[in-house]
Amino acid sequence: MGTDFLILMKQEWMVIAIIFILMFIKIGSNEWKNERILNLVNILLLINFILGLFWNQEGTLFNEMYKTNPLIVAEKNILSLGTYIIALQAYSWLKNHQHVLEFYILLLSTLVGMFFMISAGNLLMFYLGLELSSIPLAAIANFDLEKRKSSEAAFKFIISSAFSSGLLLFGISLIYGLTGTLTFTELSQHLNGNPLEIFAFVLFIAGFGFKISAVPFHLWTADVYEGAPVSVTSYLSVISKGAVLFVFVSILYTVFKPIAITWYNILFILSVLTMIIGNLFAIRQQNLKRFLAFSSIAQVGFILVGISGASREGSASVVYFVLIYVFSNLGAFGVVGLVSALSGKENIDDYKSFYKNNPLLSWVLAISLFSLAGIPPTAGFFGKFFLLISGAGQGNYLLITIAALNMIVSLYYYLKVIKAIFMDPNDNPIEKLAIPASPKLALFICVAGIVLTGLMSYVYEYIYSLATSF
Amino acid sequence: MNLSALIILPLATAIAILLARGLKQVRTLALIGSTGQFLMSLGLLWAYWKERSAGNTSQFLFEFDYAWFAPLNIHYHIGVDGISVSMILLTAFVVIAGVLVSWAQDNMNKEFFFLLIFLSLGAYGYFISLDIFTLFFFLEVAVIPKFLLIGIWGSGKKEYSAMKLALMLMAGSALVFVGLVGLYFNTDVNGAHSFDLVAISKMHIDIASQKLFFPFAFIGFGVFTALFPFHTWVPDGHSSAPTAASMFLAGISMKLGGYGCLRVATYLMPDAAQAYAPIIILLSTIAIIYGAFATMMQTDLKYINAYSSVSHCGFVLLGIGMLTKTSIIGAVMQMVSHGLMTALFFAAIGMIYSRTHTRMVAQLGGLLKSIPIISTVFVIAGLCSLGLPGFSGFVAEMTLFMGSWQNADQWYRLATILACASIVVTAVYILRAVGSAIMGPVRDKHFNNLTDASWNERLAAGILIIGIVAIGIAPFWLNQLITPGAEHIMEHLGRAVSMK
Amino acid sequence: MKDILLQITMANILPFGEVGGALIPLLPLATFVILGLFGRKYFKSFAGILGTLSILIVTLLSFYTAYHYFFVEGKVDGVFQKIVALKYTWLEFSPNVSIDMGIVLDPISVMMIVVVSFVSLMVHIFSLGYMEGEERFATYYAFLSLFTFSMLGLVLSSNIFQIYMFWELVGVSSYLLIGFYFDKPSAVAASKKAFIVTRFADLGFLVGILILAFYSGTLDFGVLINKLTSIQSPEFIHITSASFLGASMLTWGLTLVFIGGAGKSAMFPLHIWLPDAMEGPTPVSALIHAATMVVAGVFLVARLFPVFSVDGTALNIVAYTGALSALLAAIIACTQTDIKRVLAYSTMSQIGYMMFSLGVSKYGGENGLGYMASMFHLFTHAFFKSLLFLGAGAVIHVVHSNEMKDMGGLRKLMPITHITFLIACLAIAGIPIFSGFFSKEEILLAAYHSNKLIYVVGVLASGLTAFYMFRLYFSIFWNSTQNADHLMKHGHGEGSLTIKWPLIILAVCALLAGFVPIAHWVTSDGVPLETHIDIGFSTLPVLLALAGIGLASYLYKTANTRPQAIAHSLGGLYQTAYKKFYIDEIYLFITKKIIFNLIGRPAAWIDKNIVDGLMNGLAALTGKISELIKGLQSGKLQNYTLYFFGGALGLAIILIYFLQ
Amino acid sequence: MKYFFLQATLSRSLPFGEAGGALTHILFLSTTLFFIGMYGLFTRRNMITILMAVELILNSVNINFVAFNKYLYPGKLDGIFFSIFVITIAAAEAAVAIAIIINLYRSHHSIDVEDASELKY
Repeated sequence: MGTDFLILMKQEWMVIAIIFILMFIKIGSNEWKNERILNLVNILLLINFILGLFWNQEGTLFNEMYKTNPLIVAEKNILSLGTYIIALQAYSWLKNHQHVLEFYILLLSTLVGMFFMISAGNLLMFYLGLELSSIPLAAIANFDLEKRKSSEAAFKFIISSAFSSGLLLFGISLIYGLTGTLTFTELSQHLNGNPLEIFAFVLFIAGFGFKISAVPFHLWTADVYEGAPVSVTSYLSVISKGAVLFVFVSILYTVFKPIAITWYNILFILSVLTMIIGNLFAIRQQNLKRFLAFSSIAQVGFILVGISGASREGSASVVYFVLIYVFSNLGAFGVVGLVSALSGKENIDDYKSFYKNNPLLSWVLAISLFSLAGIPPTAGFFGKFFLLISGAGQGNYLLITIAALNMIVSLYYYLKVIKAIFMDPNDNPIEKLAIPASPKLALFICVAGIVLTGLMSYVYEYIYSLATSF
Repeated sequence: MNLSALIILPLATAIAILLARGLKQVRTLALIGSTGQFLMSLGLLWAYWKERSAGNTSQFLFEFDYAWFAPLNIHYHIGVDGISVSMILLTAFVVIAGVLVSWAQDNMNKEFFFLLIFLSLGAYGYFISLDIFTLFFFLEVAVIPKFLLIGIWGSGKKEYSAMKLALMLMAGSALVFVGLVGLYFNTDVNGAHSFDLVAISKMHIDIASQKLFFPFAFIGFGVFTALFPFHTWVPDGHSSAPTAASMFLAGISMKLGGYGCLRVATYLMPDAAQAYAPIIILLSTIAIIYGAFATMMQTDLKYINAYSSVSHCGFVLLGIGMLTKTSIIGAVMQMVSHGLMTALFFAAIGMIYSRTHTRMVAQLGGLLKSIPIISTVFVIAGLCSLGLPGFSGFVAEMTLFMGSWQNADQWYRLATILACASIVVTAVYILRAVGSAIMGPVRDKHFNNLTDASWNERLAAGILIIGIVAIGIAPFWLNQLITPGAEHIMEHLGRAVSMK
Repeated sequence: MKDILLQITMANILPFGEVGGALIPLLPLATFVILGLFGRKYFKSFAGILGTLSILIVTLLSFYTAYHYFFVEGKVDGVFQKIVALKYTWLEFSPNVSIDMGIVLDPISVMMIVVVSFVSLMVHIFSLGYMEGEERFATYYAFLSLFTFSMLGLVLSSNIFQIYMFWELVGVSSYLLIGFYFDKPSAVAASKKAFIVTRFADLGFLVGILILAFYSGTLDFGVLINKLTSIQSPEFIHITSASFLGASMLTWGLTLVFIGGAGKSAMFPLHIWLPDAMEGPTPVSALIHAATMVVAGVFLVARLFPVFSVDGTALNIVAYTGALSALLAAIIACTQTDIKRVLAYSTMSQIGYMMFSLGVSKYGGENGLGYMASMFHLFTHAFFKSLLFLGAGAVIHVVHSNEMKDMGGLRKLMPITHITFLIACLAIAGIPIFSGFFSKEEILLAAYHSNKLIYVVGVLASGLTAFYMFRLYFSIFWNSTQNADHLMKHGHGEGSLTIKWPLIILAVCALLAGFVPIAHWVTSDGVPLETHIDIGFSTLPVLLALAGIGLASYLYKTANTRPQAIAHSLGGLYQTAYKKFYIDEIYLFITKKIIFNLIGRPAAWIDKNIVDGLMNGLAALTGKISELIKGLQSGKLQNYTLYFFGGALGLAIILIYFLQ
Repeated sequence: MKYFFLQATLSRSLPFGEAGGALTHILFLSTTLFFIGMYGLFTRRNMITILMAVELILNSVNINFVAFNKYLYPGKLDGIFFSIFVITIAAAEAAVAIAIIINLYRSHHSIDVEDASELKY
């Protein structure tokens, strides 16, 4: 038991260890320079990611409250990788910030929360993980303390988050009342699909919908993304969303399998709404962060299509897509964050003729956007293709057609940015930016990931081999 | 012959271009790469003949199969038949000519040649794919470079055109996607769904699903090949694009659609193809006639050629819709012929534009006096376009008409006659353009001081003209190249009919 | 690859076997390629010699072939055979249906290669002097070679599609040559018009081919004619039983093919391009628009004559079109003042003769007189008409104008031209001894035996022919001598030997061609025919011709005002004829007003505004909706939570009450 | 009206068993609390009040958990534990929320929720 405890929860322990190291540094000495801390954190996170790849075991703990298996390990590794990239990218922003250590402590706490959430085998554990992953996020959303937008974003986030947990909890409480259990394995045996159960389930889903920002539970997303610091935004849009998606898939596929028809209908409605609304709003955005917020909402719509497939392909393609999404979205946010930190410009109009002085960044942004739009040979193409293919497995071609047409709309706004970067004239384009080493590394990782994850079918096959069959 | 080399070579060229420095290095590399492609495509033709004359009668040659995404049964499956070989030849011709025409491209030259070569990669990959996922992959690979080529190096309302082109083509490929996915889930090859073209062709997909998904696939591919009423990207896109991009667009990219209509939509869903034939024929006839008449009213040389492409590509779809062996051969020939001819046309227009800085017919005139070689090239392209014997256009159109006429239905006959009538209209607009731009009195004093074609332009035009004439005076080799492929398609159609 | 199929029968008719046969069309092609590619740079003035030499060889080869065909080997059992001397598959549609490139030798094709190569040679020689100093001299010869190649290929065709191909090629060479002076807008317009009008006619030809090929299941002339003339064959039954709009498919097919022929041969109402085509260099007019290309339509009907002969309707169409054109053109020719235009209309009129002669003919034996007469007239016409054109060219060369009023009294200045021109005029007017007399008599005889109405038209037109030809002759060489004196003063001569010799040679031909026993060689069924001139029958036409000449000399021999007075008294009639019966205007109305304004412009407009507008509208609509729903994202937290809860509730209600 | 309608649906479909009566009353209470919280959240303009409204919602959940545990599944303590955790987390949430509100007050000089609506569209 004792060794199990240490080995099974290895990934959590490692992150917790990093948190403690940082806390010691905080307490022990105030002399450390920001650069030093940042480099240390980056190295620690890299070690965390690499160690996460090895010596993993399968099993359950605490009376099935905690479980782990290769898929969950892989998911956690994806999140670790994403966090590492974000940490690298945050370099330019945090270099001159007062509270670097606090930032990372809070950030890593949320990561631990997500790990627990993914590993949860029980609604209580799940809830705890969820809250642990969202409350510190609200705090770091306000990390540009003196900025009005930052505070507003954080406020909106915490209240919406609390409200959504309220609904989620209300749903959980009703489920508990109906079934008398909170453990996933037992829950699935008690579900029979009566109306109250469906009502509870809808509230439960609404909680998830909030986290993954599915329409109509998405309204906080754009405001928070715009107001929060870029690193937090990218973390919210990729890591936090990815983690919830992982849980969402596994809960739907295992716990709520008996009422699959119900959630299939929900997913159908939500995905169509999410794609359409996300796209329609993304079209008209000027602020790149806000633009990426809506684009990420639309992306969720496609993911929901994939989830609705209810098959092994479905679960594999969601994990696969999130991996690709980590690279693509972080590539885009990385460039936006760099530009924002170094020149303070965030609007699409500011990016006109960006290519003139910053060809490298332009290509990174372009490739990332192409990947988000699902254009081959970037990985995004494969990700989207597989999502839609698993969605089509149910035989609902209407959904696929809607999704396919929405891809055109999404392509339009991605191309709008590309157009600004490469084609639109500008008398006063953004100066040539000096990129520090670590963001450069982050961008390199992203581009490499975008190019290789798709073409190397090994990645997908590996994930598929781990994925739970429906 | 390892077909993957057709993908690897452009890829290597593209990467080398990215690493190169300066216009000289870049364009030399591009030329070497495209010459390599050219030789390779000729080698492929030779190897193909050798195999065939050695008695190899299998449908596809040089097949290579690798399980790419094994869980989804997606394969990297490549191979060629005569139809693909002819399309690959076309691509190689156009690519080398395109590179030569852009020899003096100085603005952002590295990116320009990179995108050109990358585009050719997409085309090669598309034509050798025997797995419809791979095919779709390469289809989309070939779209975005066009967007950038037009948007960055284009002229006129380039951003609008580039956006329109990208969106419409992607909308087309989205429809294709739905069609392919629908097809995929209706296949059962050894208990699994399959994207494999050969495997799917061997099984019978039930008619209801064929009828459901055929329109998606056909219209989707049709958008690429300017199916009425989804052709509006053609005029804007072509006219805004830089010369080489126009050549690629009309010469290669529009052919992707025709090839897809034939190879995927018609071949894999034969019953639906028969059921929808009247609609296809209706739309393509409208495209032919309407495109021709719309061309007549254009005043910009590029618009003239672009609209005429709408009309000419209508022939391709007409040939496919007629569903006779000869008409399908004609459709493929028309693709090759139109590809070469329209590339030549755009090259000539580009050469004229780069010297006179105008493309308006009304502002040009008497060019034959000052730049006789370019003018001659223009006239040759025009004559090929209006279907003069000795050039490829005639062969293709006549084959198509012969094939279409075999379809005894009265309405199909009417469509054929209307299509025939369009060549008269073609003569009208081509001769109008030639008459006022090339012939006539010299309209502008500056025209007297223009320099004639440089060596690279002559070489580019020469290569394309050789292609056109080679088909025009000796069409039998192309005919024999295409025939087995067309026979397979017909055989499949025939079997599908008997199964009904 | 399938091997090139060589089918050689009796190859020794051709000089040096099939190679020599292929050389007949291919030598000019090679000349074209060489001159076209390198002429401008390397040959310059030598180009003319090269072109002429190559055509000289071709002419010799043609004569050799003709000699062997007609005198040595062509006749088997008293019948001239149709010999497929060379054939290879060019494009195969199915085992039976293929486009072949071949050489077929039969009386008409052998006659035609002689005519074509000979006239072409004369024109080549003439052009050496006429086109001297021209900047695009080499190009000119390249185009001439291209034309010669196409025309020879056309007449030798063994396959209906082959003839179509060469048909198009002669069209384009004609286009290129008419537009040779490309900096003259009128030349450009004329070349365009010529090409488009004939193209339009070719549409009929093409559809006709499709029909005939579909029902006969072949494109080969031999097989096609066999199948469609044998009453019992299933193909024949099929094609005659299928009907469309009340006519059998055979009639349709033949009529459509004839439309193609009518276009090329400038038959009414597709003749409008021919007068304009005179914008080209005059030797070109002599070659293309007088002797060779314009008779391609006649040749086509002759080639398919066995099939035409089984279909009375189609044949009648041919006959009446020919007769109408003959008369109409003759009337118009009387009023024109541009000498080349007069000649152009006379050409049209003469081709009308050939056409109706075919139209009134039957197949085989004595009934085939019309066929023979038509070919005979084609033969003689080639000489005297090219002579007329070359003569006119020589005149224009000196006068630098096409208008009659700039001429007059040139007989002293240009004696050789004068004499040769006179011979040609006499020939065309049908004065005995001269070649035109013989052929025209046969035509009228054939018409007389078959269709009296056409006969009357023919006789009338022949009188008019004599009148307008001599009007031309007198206006150029007699009449007022002011212009000639002026030219004399400035020391203009008649031109070089290269200009004179062709005139002389052609004049000899025009004089003697009537004595060539065409009837022995060229008949509808290959069986030689005995003809004799019936003095009694000839009296009327000859008298009419003499009357015409007399009237012309009365009106035009000296400068006077009688012509104007007559024109004035005829009033509207004269104007109508002068304006060519307003046919050009009608065409102009149809194309400019109807096609351009009612089809072209709307199509372009629809494309821009409706079809494209739809696409743009879709994009605009998306943007509009996006703007419309922006209020959802109001920025107010409480609204967000309300929507959130409302969404959840709505979802629950849908699921519980509607989707359960 | 809507809420009552929903409550009626709830009570009809709950498998209450013998403990039905008392449980219904408690559930009625919790649901009322839930909606009161909701109402407060939707209508109040003071940020702190809004936060309090959210706490009400969470408390209604707590009541649910405890009631279900006591009446339906008295054998285990799942529900009660859950409610303890909810309370704890609510406290943490409130702490962070108030911190944020304070920070927001520094820049906005107001804790009216309407003033924090710059980010929109």
